Amino acid sequence: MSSVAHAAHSTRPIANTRSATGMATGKLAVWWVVASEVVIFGGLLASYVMHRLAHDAWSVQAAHTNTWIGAFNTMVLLTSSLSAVLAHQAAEHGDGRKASNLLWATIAGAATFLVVKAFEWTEEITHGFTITSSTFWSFYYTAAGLHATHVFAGAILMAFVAVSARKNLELHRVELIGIYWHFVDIVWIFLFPLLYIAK
Amino acid sequence: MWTPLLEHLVPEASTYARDLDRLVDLIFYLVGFWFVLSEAVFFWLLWRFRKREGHKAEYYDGSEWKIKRWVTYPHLIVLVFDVIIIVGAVRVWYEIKQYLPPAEQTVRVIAQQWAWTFVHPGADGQIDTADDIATVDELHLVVGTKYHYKLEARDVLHSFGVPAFRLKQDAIPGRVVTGWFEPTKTGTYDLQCVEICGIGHGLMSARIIVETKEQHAAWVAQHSTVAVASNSGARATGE
Amino acid sequence: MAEHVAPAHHEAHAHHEESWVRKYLFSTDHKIIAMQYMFTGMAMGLIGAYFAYVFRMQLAFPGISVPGFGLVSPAKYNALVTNHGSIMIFWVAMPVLLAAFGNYLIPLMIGCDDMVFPKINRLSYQIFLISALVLVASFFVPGGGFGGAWTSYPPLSAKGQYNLTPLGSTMWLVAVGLEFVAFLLGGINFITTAMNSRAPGMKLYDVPMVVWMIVVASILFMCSVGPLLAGAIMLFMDQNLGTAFFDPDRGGDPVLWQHLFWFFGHPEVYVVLLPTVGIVAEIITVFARKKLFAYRTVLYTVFGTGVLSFTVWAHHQFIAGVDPRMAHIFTVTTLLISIPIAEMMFIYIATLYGGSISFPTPMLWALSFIATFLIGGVTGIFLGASGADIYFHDSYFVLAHFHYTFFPITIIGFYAGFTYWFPKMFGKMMNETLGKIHFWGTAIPVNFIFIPLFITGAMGQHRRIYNYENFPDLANNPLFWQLSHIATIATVVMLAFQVVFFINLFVSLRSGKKAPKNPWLANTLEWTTESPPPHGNWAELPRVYRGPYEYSVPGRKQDYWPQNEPA
Amino acid sequence: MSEHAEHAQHAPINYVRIWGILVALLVVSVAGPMLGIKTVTLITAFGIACVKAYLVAKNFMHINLEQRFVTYVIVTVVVFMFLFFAGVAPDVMKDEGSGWVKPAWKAAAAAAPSVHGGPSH
Repeated sequence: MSSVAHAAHSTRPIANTRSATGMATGKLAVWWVVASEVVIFGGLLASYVMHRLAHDAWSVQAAHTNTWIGAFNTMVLLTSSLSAVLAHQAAEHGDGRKASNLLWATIAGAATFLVVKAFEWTEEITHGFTITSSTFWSFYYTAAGLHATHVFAGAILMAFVAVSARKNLELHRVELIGIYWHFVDIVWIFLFPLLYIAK
Repeated sequence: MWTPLLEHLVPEASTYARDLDRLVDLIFYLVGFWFVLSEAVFFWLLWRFRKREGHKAEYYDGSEWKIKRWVTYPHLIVLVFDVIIIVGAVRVWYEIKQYLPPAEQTVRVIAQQWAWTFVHPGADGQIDTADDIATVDELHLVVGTKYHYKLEARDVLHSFGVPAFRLKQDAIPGRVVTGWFEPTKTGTYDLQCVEICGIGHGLMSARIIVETKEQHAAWVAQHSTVAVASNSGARATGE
Repeated sequence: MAEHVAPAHHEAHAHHEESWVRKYLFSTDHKIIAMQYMFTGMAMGLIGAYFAYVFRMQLAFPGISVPGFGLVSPAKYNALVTNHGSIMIFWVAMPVLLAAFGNYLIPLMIGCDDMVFPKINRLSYQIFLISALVLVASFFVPGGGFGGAWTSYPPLSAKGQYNLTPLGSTMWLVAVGLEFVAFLLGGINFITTAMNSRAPGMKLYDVPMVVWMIVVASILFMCSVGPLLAGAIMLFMDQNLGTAFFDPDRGGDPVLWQHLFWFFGHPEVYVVLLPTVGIVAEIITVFARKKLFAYRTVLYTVFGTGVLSFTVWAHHQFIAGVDPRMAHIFTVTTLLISIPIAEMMFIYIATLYGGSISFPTPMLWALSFIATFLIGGVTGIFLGASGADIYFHDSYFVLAHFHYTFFPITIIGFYAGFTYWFPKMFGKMMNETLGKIHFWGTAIPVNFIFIPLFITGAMGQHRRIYNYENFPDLANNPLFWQLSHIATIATVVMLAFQVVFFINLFVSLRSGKKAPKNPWLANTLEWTTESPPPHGNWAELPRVYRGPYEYSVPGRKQDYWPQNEPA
Repeated sequence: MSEHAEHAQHAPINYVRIWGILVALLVVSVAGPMLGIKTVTLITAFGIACVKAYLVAKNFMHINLEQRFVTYVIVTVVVFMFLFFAGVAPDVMKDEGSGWVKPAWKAAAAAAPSVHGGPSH
């Protein structure tokens, strides 16, 4: 019995290989993850938007955010999404090596994004705009911070996928991490105007 | 007109108390009917179709109208009952919470951990004037007068709950909530804080004293002088 | 906590021969994980029950030194009621009904060997266990456990100087947050498994009702918990970083939290209700030997309830300072939700018609769920109706109402499912006599706990007050004290009878008679494998030929027709 | 694997072109506010955000190639969020309602320096 139990750690259960919906199990799960993430960010952004609309005065605060840095980071994420989807394309053609390289490119994008953000925040904090300066800044750091954690987590997961993809293993995961990554991108697509453009 | 059930438990001491009690009765009898009926049917079925030798269960897939109607009709009637209840509920709600008759008097109710401060108009009958009378945990009202209350909280959520008035309203920090009531019976009633507000929540009781015009005038006369003192006392309890 | 969980594992240990550390703590087998969830939930349930005993004693006999606890200070009282509520919902109802039964039943009932993601499944339990440990630890930190009610309304929960339990409230929040993450992981597993891994031949309408219900519950949870997770992050920052999301003086709004909370909080009711409703469906069909009356209609009522449950949340806030005009909308939606639920109950009752009903312990539990839940259901109308809610809000009437829903859901539902699947889980039959004693000793006293509380609530007794002697109108009313005493004594009696359950549990495990594959002559797939099922559940995974409720089909000698039996 | 099959029967997407469009849209959304017309800002900011989100979801996430219910699920949760907003806004978005006011907010608004813009009204 123990040997069987032990085997379960390594082998994949038959359940995982079935596909009654006609969709690969992993992809089905990822879409559910995306759905649950939508409500997490949705709740936060809905709260932010109604406060933002309630307090005209916040636009004074918002004026201090740096649109150019925000735009640059948007650019970075869009590009990383491109490399992610190209990685998926490569994986579909069974080219694990290329997929892996493109994933590493995406991870590089994530790193750039986080580094830029780090500098941006340092800048703002040194100018005295801390998370407690006003509720606008609270939302600013909370929303961007929550998004940044998703970027970070995504990059870590992607590294694992990239490593196995290089050995042509688990290539279907390239698409799964990609879907998650594009979702993170979409979140930023909305955060950018909400936090930077609307002044 | 029958005495509503709630009045057997708590006296009705405000103008809208009776309407609310009638609504409660309405709901009680409507849902009570369904409750008794379904339980009766339920237990009857259990007895009627208990396992007996030589009796095999019947086979229905839910399409048989002769049984299905016993589900469909009731559930349409439930819909009708729901509509009746909604109408009643909305009317009472509108009367108590949404509609605001012009005030004959206004009192300020200030909740804080863990005491109630009440600011009564002084001899001039106006609130927010020099001769206001502030008291702690004791609200003096004149019977048969339309009151507006202006409810505030200093620190956390509290709730202004007066069972006898059938009135309840949370006090929200950062908001001033205005509502109304009109006491109809002289006497002394409980005021409870109904929203948990920290370790003193259980101590946060107050008394509401509904008096006749004369009694109230006498009370005002005797308190208008000490207003400031008791007022500052009230502040002190909070901080 | 540890000493609570340990017996669970020793117990399981007694029946398999080898180091339980790897097998029972780090197993990825859905059955083991189900057991972990179940016994952790039961352990937490004991804690919650103990809390209930303590504060019921304090309420009936204010100021006494409660045997087994001591004096109940206001701070302790608040912590007790707060954590009783949190534990019973987040650490008992959800792990036991959703996670334990979900983990155990979904793979077995849809005929596959495990969850689709066994390791995520294990991770979800481990996170859940950590959350439970964090919560229990919070009782012992300086200042004591959090005492701001399970709804945790700011500013009380947000500021240490208000709740006086700065550490306790943060740990409570972290524990709840971790618990949510655990159930998101578990929920994704449940949904994906049920959607994708059904046995060949099993169409959507061949899926047993309990699986449907658990999946819908997981979806409801997943779609509703997000805003509260976001809110938890905001509240955490308010507590620890000095932000002001919920501080009105600095541009926040405390009412926002109430919305974030109840947008989750109301669907949550159905998250725990649905699994029990499903369990009851399985049991009454088996013991009435009847096909579930109108399978699809039940399904539609579930979907209807699920969607509606997202539109009613503010009925918890009628008098909480929300705009009065909104109350009208929420009253309408709230009362509308009674339609699908009523329909569902009617169908269950109709299922009994023409049956051949026997009354073993699981059936008694299932039937008592219907009988008891009806009370909870109808009393909800008083609270959904905005006008009447002005009087009842936050009174003991509310408390009695939701205990009349949550008790049947959590406790009765658990016992129903546990006694019904016990033979499958442990390969032994449970003792019927002890089972029936335990049943009557639970199902009768519970009414003597909560019926009196309906009345005291109608008398104007309000919640979370440690001592009513400060409220003359109540304190001078002898009826109030009589009712309080009845409720407390009934609580003690009911809790005492739970001992019978544990005796029964251990007696049956040690010397219960061996359970056959299919002791109840049921149709669903879990009964076609060994009791208990081996790792991998079946030597050869089953194939499905028909729906789960083909009982007493005309023209068949047998009055049941297993799903996997070729036509 | 099944999803590969799904893709096969669809014309391959030129991902770089999509990326180009997204970048172009980004430029517009940055340029928009420079006109200083609030309505224009709103459209360029949020209208374009929606377009971008749609493009990414369709072309990068291939949501349209998935089973239909995936779209339904995502749309449903988004709708729930709007529902949430609609239910909460009357309390949180206003500083005055039927029977209540938020003095602190009113005071803050009054004290605030003269406002230039902001997406509201």
